[in-house]
Amino acid sequence: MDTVYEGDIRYRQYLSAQGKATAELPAWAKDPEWLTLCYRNMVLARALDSKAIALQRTGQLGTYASLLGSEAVDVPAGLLMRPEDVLIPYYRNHACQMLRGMPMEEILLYWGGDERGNASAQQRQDFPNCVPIATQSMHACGVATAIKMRNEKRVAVTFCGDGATSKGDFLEGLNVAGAWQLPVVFVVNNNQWAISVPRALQNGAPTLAQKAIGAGIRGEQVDGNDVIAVREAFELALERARDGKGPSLIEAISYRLSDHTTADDATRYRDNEELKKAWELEPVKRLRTFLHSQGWWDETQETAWQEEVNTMVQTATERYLATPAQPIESIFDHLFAELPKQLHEQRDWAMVKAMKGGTHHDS
Amino acid sequence: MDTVYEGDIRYRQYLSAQGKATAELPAWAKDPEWLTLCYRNMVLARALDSKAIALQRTGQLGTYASLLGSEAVDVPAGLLMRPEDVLIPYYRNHACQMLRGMPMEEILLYWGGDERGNASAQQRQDFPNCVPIATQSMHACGVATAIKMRNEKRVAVTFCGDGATSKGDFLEGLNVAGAWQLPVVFVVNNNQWAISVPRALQNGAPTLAQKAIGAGIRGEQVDGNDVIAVREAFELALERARDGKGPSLIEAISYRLSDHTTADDATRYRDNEELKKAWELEPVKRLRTFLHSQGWWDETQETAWQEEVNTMVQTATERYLATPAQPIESIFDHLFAELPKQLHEQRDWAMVKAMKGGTHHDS
Amino acid sequence: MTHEAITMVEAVNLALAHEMEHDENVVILGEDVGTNGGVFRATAGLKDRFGNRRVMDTPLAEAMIGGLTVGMASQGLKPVAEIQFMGFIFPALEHIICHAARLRNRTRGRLTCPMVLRAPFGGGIHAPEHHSESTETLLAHIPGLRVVIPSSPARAYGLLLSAIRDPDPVIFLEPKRIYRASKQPVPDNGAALPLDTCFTLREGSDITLVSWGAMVKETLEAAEQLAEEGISCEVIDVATISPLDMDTILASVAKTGRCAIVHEASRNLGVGAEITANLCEKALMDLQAPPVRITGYDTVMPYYRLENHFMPNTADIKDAVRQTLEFV
Amino acid sequence: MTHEAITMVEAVNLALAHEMEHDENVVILGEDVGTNGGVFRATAGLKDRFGNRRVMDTPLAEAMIGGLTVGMASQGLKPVAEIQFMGFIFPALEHIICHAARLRNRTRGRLTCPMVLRAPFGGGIHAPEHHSESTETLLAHIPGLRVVIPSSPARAYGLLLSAIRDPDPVIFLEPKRIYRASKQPVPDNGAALPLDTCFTLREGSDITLVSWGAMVKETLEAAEQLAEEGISCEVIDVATISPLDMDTILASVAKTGRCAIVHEASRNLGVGAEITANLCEKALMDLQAPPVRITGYDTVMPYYRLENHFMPNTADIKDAVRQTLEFV
Ligand SMILES: Cc1ncc(C[n+]2csc(CCOP(=O)(O)OP(=O)(O)O)c2C)c(N)n1
Ligand SMILES: Cc1ncc(C[n+]2csc(CCOP(=O)(O)OP(=O)(O)O)c2C)c(N)n1
Ligand SMILES: [Mg+2]
Ligand SMILES: [Mg+2]
Repeated sequence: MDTVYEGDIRYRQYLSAQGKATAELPAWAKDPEWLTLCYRNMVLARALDSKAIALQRTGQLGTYASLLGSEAVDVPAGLLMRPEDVLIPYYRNHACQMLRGMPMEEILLYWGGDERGNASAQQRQDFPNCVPIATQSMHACGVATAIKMRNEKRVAVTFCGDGATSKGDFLEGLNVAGAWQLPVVFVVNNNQWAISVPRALQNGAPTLAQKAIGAGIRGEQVDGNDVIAVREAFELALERARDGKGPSLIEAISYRLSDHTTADDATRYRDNEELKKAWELEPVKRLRTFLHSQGWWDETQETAWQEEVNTMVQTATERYLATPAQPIESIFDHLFAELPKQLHEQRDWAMVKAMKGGTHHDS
Repeated sequence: MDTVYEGDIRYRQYLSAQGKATAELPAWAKDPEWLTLCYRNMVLARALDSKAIALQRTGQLGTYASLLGSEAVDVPAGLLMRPEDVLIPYYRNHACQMLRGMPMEEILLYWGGDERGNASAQQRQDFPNCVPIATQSMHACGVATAIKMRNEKRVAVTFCGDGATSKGDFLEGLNVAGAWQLPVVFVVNNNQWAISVPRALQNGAPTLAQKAIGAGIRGEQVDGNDVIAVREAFELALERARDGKGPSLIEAISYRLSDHTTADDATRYRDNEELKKAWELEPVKRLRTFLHSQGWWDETQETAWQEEVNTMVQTATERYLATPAQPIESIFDHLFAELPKQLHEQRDWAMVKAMKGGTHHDS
Repeated sequence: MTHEAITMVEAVNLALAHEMEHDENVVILGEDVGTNGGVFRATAGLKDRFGNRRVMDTPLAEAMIGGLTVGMASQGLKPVAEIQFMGFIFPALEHIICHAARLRNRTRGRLTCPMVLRAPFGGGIHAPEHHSESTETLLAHIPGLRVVIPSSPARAYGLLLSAIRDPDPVIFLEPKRIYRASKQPVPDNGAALPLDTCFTLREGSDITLVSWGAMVKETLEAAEQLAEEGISCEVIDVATISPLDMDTILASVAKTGRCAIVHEASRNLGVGAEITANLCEKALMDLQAPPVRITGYDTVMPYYRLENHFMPNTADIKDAVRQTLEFV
Repeated sequence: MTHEAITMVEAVNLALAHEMEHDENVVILGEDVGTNGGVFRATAGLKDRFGNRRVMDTPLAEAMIGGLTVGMASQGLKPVAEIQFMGFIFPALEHIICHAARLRNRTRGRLTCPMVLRAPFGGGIHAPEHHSESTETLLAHIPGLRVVIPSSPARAYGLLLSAIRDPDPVIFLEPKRIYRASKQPVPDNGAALPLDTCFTLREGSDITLVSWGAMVKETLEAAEQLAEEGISCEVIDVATISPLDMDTILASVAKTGRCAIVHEASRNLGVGAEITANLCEKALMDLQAPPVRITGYDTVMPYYRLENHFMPNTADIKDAVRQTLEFV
């Protein structure tokens, strides 16, 4: 029998759980600048995350999906993408969104149940959070098709979870990306759980990255708690896409340190021992240890930055909380470019009902 | 970088286009019985196919999907599956259906626009033809789930085309088959075209079989014009599934020698040279040459069998043409186990309209 | 047998357990239905009790859930699949519409599809996007399906039993806003409720109020409050929205001469349209006033900060009823 | 500029070519739309003329077609996607409903989705299973979409131009039974037809006949034949079934007092239900007889040998009109 295909999947790691180099570091990692920037943003993202959870617990925010444990997947992407690239996120990419220019108060506004969280000009052409699992993968391919058709040097970057890799949209997306050699990067944030369903129940293969093989595209696995590995993998994928060399799939192995969302209780299905072990691998401490060991960061800087971060998050929170609700007619006014005549009456009713004395006043 | 996965895809072939052995033949192929049986059925299938096309051309059959060129994919499967196995076909598996017990007149009845073509007891639990592309892949997984749950030694066998491998259903099916290690065999009849879209536009990988890799299941490629290769691959896959060793994907490389269906005109998009070359690879002649070379088949047998086949097909055709249409109320009577009261009135109207003098009489 | 008061989601759980206990062909599949017991706990405890062969956590793929269910049902299992939220049902529609609803018809009864597809739906719990829509029309329009929506713990129990026992596919939509809104004693006696009839929850003479699902709560409240104003409302819970039992509604309107239909779904082509059309066709002479629909708007369900504006409330129903009664 | 008489499918092709010529952002994608020119030849010649960057044969995956289209539209392209037959639209519904219809609303106008999704639909050509259904309700019910159905070559041309130019998603359903049923001169002048109004095709005083798509043919025929019996029918082609222009229909019924609605789709929750409901709510006092719906049955569309029984015909329409006129 002839061999008509051979392939493999590699795993990339530079920093051990203890923050020690496990391989020769890339040249850029010998410079403190990028790594400390990365670290600062990981800390900021985590602070925003804690605040969001606190707001949810006190009834000031809706169901919220924590990013705890995916800081090292998100932040490098946010730092490396160019403004003209397009982010097509899932619902756990707040850090990347923030780095792409989305003000923190808008991130909160979104999770506070308000469409204006998707509306700011700073978001440029980035897609809003995507709730229907894996559908964003295909939007990314559509964006990449437009980019390719126009011969632009831009990249569509899309994220999803490990669970999402089971859904047709993700797989159809990989397939068309391969068939058309689209300038798109798929990042799977494999945080090991899809709500209560562990990675092993999603798929029978040893890696998720090998789903790239069937689509004829590049796939690799990286330690998703190691920002150096993530940057290397991501930069390569971005460059290739930008140079017309086709799509890539990056499986970043992280761990969901939080509940799935604030509506979930992971203790119902997840072993505490596993969680404890995962905390030993977590990305923020790992990077801090490395920075300390290089002499690029110290306790004073840490304390100062923590304070600064708290102020930033507090300011954003205040702005968020001070944002009045949209008027009811907003639900009509963005449905179409121009409101069809058929809806004028409904819009009028809605406004009357929302007025003082109306049946929906203050509801 | 560590290698975390390695895999390959092999291609299986025993008979060259000239009907000569290209590898050591399996033991069973040294015996004439199975191969001549296989040949006879391939000839029969092709005769039925020609008749169906003729019926369509003369307005006696609806749009029909020819099996020309996939005889060697279908017939071994039909011969090797056991009665208790379940066939979940697509719309180009008439030969397999016939071998599973479906009378030829029912095959014609189906393509003649009559649901009774799916109804005979001989079809046991086999699924009817599936028109929505790739959806059958998932039904096969459902059937296999039931089989596995009950610890039965049965196999779900499903077919689809090369185009179908792009659709989420196929890919989600592979994925769950791998995750649950289901007793299912996926056969891709890669006849190189999905209507007018060539294989190369569907997918960027060198083989379709490697889609198995992402699902963590066995995948292989076979020469789909070579019944020996197809039987070997298929038998292995069936046995493994029956023994609880999990699913397989077989990509059988054939060629669609016909138009896509009788509603299609392939000359609009397909090069005649390519078609000519494909005829040189075709499975029936290849097997006949081999049988001749072994002294297992001669011109006299051929002529006698052709005659017999024509009679069988003619008899089936007559039965088909003599089948009166179903009464109109049949469209109500199989909708639910019991007709809901809400539909009685509509059923009555329909019957009145179909009566002499009614608005739909003889329509 | 429990006579304790239980919530609707507990009633769903009770009915599932009852049928699994009595029919080994009943199996459950879906996302997070196993160890987690469903994100709303509808399947809580069932995996422990019946094992992971009969309570299956699936990979995350709704088309696959739909397709697997059809395949399983064709083998004589009675799969009860959960779609985590109705907003995620769309990928499964091809299997529901092209296969589940047609397998019996397509094979003239040789193969059948005795399955239930459960999905929580509707607004009012301040949920993320796509978790609050009411798109029951998309299923109710499809011939070959039964679409059932309970409005109380007891009806959830009895209707779900029927749905599971039914030899054909049933879509069972659970109004999650009232999953835990009230408790009711529900004897676990295996007594099913019929899928071919509306339930008259309150008799009245001035107007017929027709509703289903979560809005039955507001509808009953409105009826109660209007009674204090001397307005006598008959309240009908449609329950099985397709095939639709118009007989009960027509009989009621023949008596009251007026009708208000309340649903959370958008107005345009909501099930209220079919009911109103039927009234117009079959009861034109009975109608003393145009029927009125009290519904969601023909807009996207707003993200949750404004969702209560979208959903009709008790005051809306009362207003509409009063206006209808003023019509001469 | 051609003044030759052309068929509806040629008119579709003409409109596509016109917009591609005038707006480089207009691109076409779908299965077999390239070299093959579409299985019905709607895109014939376009790949040769505009190149395979603008006319793209996609892999076989409808969810992907839906999703790609949304992504492309968000970048300011104006993709016109073809779903080969409406019976295969279901996998694309998640993208249509959850994304195309909502992108503008979700981002408060930051991103928009100016796309067209074309699909041939309806019965009557003796096609295989799933090639003959009329499930326009599933799309018409969704807020944020326009759903347009032409009934003649000229309207196909003018409405498709509008659909492509529209800044929001439009579902353009093409009744394939009349793709080649008749010819009409269609000047290729780029003149669009409005998407917010019904078209009154024939004036009359005794009854209003409302229809769309392929059934407009039978409806006009019935009107013609009834005229010989002295019955004067007004005939309205709805064309854009959502958002629905009831004004035109109400004005007509105010005049005629009677209404018959003809559609091929199943009756239950067909668009006829919404029209009838509106008549009941807004024209109760105008109605001299109950409106009547002449529709497909609430069954699965039968496989083709019986399909003509399912589809209303001219005689059915005439019978229903006569009965309505007899009502007193
Ligand atoms: C189509 C669809 N089905 C189901 C859901 C409900 N749901 C939300 S998140 C989630 C799990 C996703 O897991 P994964 O892809 O691993 O991402 P993670 O949340 O772990 O980052 C599910 C089932 C959904 N949002 N969309
Ligand atoms: C979901 C769906 N989309 C589109 C079609 C129309 N269609 C029928 S066959 C076909 C091509 C299938 O090609 P392939 O899978 O290679 O199978 P083949 O017919 O070549 O054997 C298409 C697009 C369909 N039947 N179902
Ligand atoms: Mg996950
Ligand atoms: Mg093919």
